[in-house]
Amino acid sequence: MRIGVVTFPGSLDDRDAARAVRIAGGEPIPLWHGDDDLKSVDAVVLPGGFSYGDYLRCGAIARFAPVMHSLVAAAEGGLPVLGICNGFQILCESHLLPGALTRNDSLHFVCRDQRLRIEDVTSMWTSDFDAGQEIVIPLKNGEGGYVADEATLDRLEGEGRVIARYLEVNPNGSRRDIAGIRNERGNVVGLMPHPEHAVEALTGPTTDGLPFFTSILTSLVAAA
Amino acid sequence: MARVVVDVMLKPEILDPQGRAVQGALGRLGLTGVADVRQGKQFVIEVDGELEGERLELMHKLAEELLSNPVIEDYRMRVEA
Amino acid sequence: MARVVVDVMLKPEILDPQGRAVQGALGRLGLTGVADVRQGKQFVIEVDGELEGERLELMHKLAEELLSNPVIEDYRMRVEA
Amino acid sequence: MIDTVTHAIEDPDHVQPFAELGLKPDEYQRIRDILDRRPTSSELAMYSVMWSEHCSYKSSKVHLRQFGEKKPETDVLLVGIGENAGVVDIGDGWAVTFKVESHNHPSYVEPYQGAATGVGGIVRDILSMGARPLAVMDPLRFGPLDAPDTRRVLPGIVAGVGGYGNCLGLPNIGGEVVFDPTYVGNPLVNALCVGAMRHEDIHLASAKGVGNLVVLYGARTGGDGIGGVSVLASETFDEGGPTKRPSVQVGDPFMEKLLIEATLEVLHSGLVEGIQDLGGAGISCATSELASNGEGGMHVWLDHVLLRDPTLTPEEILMSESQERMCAIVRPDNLEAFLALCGKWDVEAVVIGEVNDSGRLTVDWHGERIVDVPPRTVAHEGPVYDRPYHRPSWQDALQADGPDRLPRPSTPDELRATLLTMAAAPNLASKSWVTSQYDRYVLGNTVLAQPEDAGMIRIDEETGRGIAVSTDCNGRFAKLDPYAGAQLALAESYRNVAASGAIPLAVTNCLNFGSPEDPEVMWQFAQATTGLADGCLELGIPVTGGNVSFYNQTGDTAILPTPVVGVLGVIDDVDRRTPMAWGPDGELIYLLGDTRDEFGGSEWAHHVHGHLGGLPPMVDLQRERLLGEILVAGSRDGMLTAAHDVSDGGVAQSLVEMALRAGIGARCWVPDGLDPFTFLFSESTGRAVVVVPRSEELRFTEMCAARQLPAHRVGVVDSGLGADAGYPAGTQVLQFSDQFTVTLDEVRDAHERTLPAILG
Ligand SMILES: Nc1ncnc2c1ncn2[C@@H]1O[C@H](COP(=O)(O)OP(=O)(O)O)[C@@H](O)[C@H]1O
Ligand SMILES: [Mg+2]
Repeated sequence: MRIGVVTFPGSLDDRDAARAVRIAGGEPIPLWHGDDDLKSVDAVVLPGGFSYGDYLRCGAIARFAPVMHSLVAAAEGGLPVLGICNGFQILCESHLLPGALTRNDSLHFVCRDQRLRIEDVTSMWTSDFDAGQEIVIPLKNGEGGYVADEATLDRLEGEGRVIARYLEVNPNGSRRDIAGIRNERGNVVGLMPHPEHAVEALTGPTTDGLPFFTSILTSLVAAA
Repeated sequence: MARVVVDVMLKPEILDPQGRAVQGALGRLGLTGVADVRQGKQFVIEVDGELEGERLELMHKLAEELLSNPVIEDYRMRVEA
Repeated sequence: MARVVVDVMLKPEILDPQGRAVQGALGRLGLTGVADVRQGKQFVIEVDGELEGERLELMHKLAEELLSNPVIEDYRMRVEA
Repeated sequence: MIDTVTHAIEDPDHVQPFAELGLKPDEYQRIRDILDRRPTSSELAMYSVMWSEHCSYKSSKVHLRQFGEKKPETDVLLVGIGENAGVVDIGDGWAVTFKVESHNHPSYVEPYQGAATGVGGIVRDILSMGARPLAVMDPLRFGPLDAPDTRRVLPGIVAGVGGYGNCLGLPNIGGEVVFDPTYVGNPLVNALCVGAMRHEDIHLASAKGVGNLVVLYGARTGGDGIGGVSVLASETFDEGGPTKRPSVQVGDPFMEKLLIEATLEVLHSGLVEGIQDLGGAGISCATSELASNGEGGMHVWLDHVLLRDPTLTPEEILMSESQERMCAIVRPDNLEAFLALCGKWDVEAVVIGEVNDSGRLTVDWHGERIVDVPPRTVAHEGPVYDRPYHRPSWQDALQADGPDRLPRPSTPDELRATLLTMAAAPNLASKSWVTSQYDRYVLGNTVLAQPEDAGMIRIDEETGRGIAVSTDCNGRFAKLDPYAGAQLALAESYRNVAASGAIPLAVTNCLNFGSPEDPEVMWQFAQATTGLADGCLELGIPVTGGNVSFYNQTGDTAILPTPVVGVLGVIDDVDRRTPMAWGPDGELIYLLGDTRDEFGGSEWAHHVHGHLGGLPPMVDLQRERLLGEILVAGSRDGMLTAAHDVSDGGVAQSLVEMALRAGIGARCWVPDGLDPFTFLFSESTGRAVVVVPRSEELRFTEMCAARQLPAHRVGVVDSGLGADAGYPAGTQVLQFSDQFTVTLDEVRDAHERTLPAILG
């Protein structure tokens, strides 16, 4: 399976996302922000980082990159996309996911090992988890507070589209402790914490992040 | 030469932690009766020539879609000569 | 009730990486002739009653020392009734 | 009007503001002698900034020479002192470069930007060697935690270190946060960066090849950091005076990230003959150093430099310290490819000069010659001072005022209270308020990070080869005895690296001191450098580079002498790292080394009694070496589950930190022959607490006995003690037999509450 990993100017976790794909058994394919060719990948990861320095608003400038033109169309057509941290912000800015991510309520950047509960295992990126499974993966962000209007939040919850929630500590003031969401179809997932940093016991707090990357391989095989 | 000023503010219903922090600090530093503080952004854009017609329209569109995020923010734009 | 608006901008001689990033994006999105972009902050402060005398002075002082960083930023403050 | 060479010859008596630029009359005269005429204002600008203390090391050079003269026999040093950063061979064809630098004064003026640009500057140093920057560390020092000055500067400095490093994508793997009254008004912001490359990718700052081009790339040049030279600008502006110049540099980490990627790509594509970062003294430094390290000559078209502020004068452009710029020497036939790669990363680049063998550095401004100098005289032949120094008048009295008279806790209750007080002392308390603002995960190779003894990163994903780095300094020890203090800093850093399982290889340092014009400060400096050089020789690890920061004082009061030492170690497989959290029930806790009654300069004397006097703990570098060998052997042969060095706060603090990290309690006891207070709180060096599985006990103790390293069994990991001690079952406790019991919850609370209570 060919999993594209997009590099924008200022992407930081692109190598890590590619490594996670490799460890899960997929083939990482580098995609370049300035190139609208998706290289016939089977799925795409938008990695973390500070695209364009995150200077205007996180993800605001990246949204207009040539690669995003193709990606938005492909995602609407069903291509699986996982946006991690900055990638989540880009997905919201691109309106592939509802809502937005705002400045942490602490006003500080925060890096911590975060406990989450996986709430939805129907998405293409979470199918290898057990419903309700608790995991610990790194979280690191300065603008990770998920916001949306009440109606949208109700709808997300009602439709089971909250895929993960913060446990113990809400690290950034996210509404309803939301750590990640999906679109209706379940192919597009945005997640604030970083599963790609929890795929090796040596370098991560756990290996709890790995199922995100094996899920997509399983889902693609099942769909094929 | 035209100067465009775009003010971007979080919508009133969106929580503004920075504004709240400033409100707290103003109070601690002795300013009484601060009822509310909101913190937004201001862009000052200098463009060559007049800003009219299609270019003005594009500027409006970019103020709405690039400089602000309509999901959480409102913008106001004014052109100074 | 008075509304105070404080605009804070980096001093012109200070590098503004944010403004530069916006300038680049505006150009890539088709807006021609953008000569300069500066990005600043805007605070909208609602205070009870009139803002006069000592309280106004304090507000000025806080705009200069708290809301802006005089080492790198300039501020402008206006009071709306 | 522009001051040209012709002009300088025609108007030899023009009065120049050399004193305002910080040059002494004899230094100015030397410039006139070198040039055989008066300098132009641009030449004066270059000499004044390159001959400053900061760039020329004029007060420290005579002492720093010892690092070369006393260099131990070593074959790990690929590039030594004098380049942007030293380079160390770590095996398998890998080379590692690391360096620590100060950004103290700018961080006092503008904490966020000062700290941010400090990180940016050291990262470019590492990059300019050809290495990919891989991690940063930040040794920081502030006034007392509750001092208003600390509350002003600390949050901004921490946010600046994090803001820049996080956005750049470099994990922060360690550092220090130290509080002492002498740092009020003079915080220390030191920044360390470490990077790696293959041996063949090492690049040097030299302008080789006549006809090759000098390319300036990265951010545009603005008027940053040229405060002093405005006196020259005001001379050349006829009316209205110069426009305002910023006193503060603003960092652009996004630009630096692009600069890193673009630089590594042009280097790996073989498009670069020589490379240099732009830091202090900007273009003046880069051109003069490149030229004198290469063919000896260079011509520069200064008006080609891309400007952010078009009103800059040539003097200002030469001196500007705008961030995020690099300079490369490129063959003409490679230029197009070089520019294309810069374009790929949206990095502006422009040719500003050409290499020649004229032996001169010449600079033109719109066709007129404004600089014509021998580049070596600018870059390397600045003034050298052997400043007078003498032992301070108060040193004997300070050393005579030992800690023996201080009342000590003796009852179990007093000892228990002292342990909790110490765990909460600002210098010993948890630093997570600071470190949780730093990304320690990015790049996915962080094996150990704060609060572990050393930061450790994997360099080679295939083989697991990696490195460990630690920085340390106890300024109180250095005040009591600067020679010993520098060695103690070295010893602690060495021990931290060894505790992680890595073999110490090389040293960097950042020497933070008061004014070199004060003979007593100069004595501290001379003692500390000698101590460090002698110590490195004895430990067999070379100094690869470093930085000196003088004039750290408020009025007449100098900071504690603060020679921050960074030690780099190598580990052939990071999988066998030794963490500090101990393992499961039943594992045995050993204290290695000798414990003496040593409280001079200790954290206990400082925190509990506000006392500083006496002598620091005894230095025994042979013992440190032996301890290091045992720690590394223990890791290599799988005999250790955990290890933690013993330093500030003594054994009590080590045990507390290990227990908290594991979340598991232990039963401990005082070894025979020691009183409980000395056992718990003495800061004798050459010690570590290690944890050994029962199955390895015999092998481990036999190894220690054979090598003659004292090893005392002082405890057992035990998660089941709570109920016996009268707490609800499952409560984790640290129990000191016959003395007292504390729960991990209360220790954690004390340890973690201190910083947030003050900083919010
Ligand atoms: N400013 C900082 N940045 C990153 N890590 C830090 C900082 N200050 C302290 N640390 C980390 O916290 C831990 C404890 O620091 P310290 O008590 O100074 O350790 P030690 O006594 O072993 O030198 C170490 O892992 C250190 O690297
Ligand atoms: Mg340690």
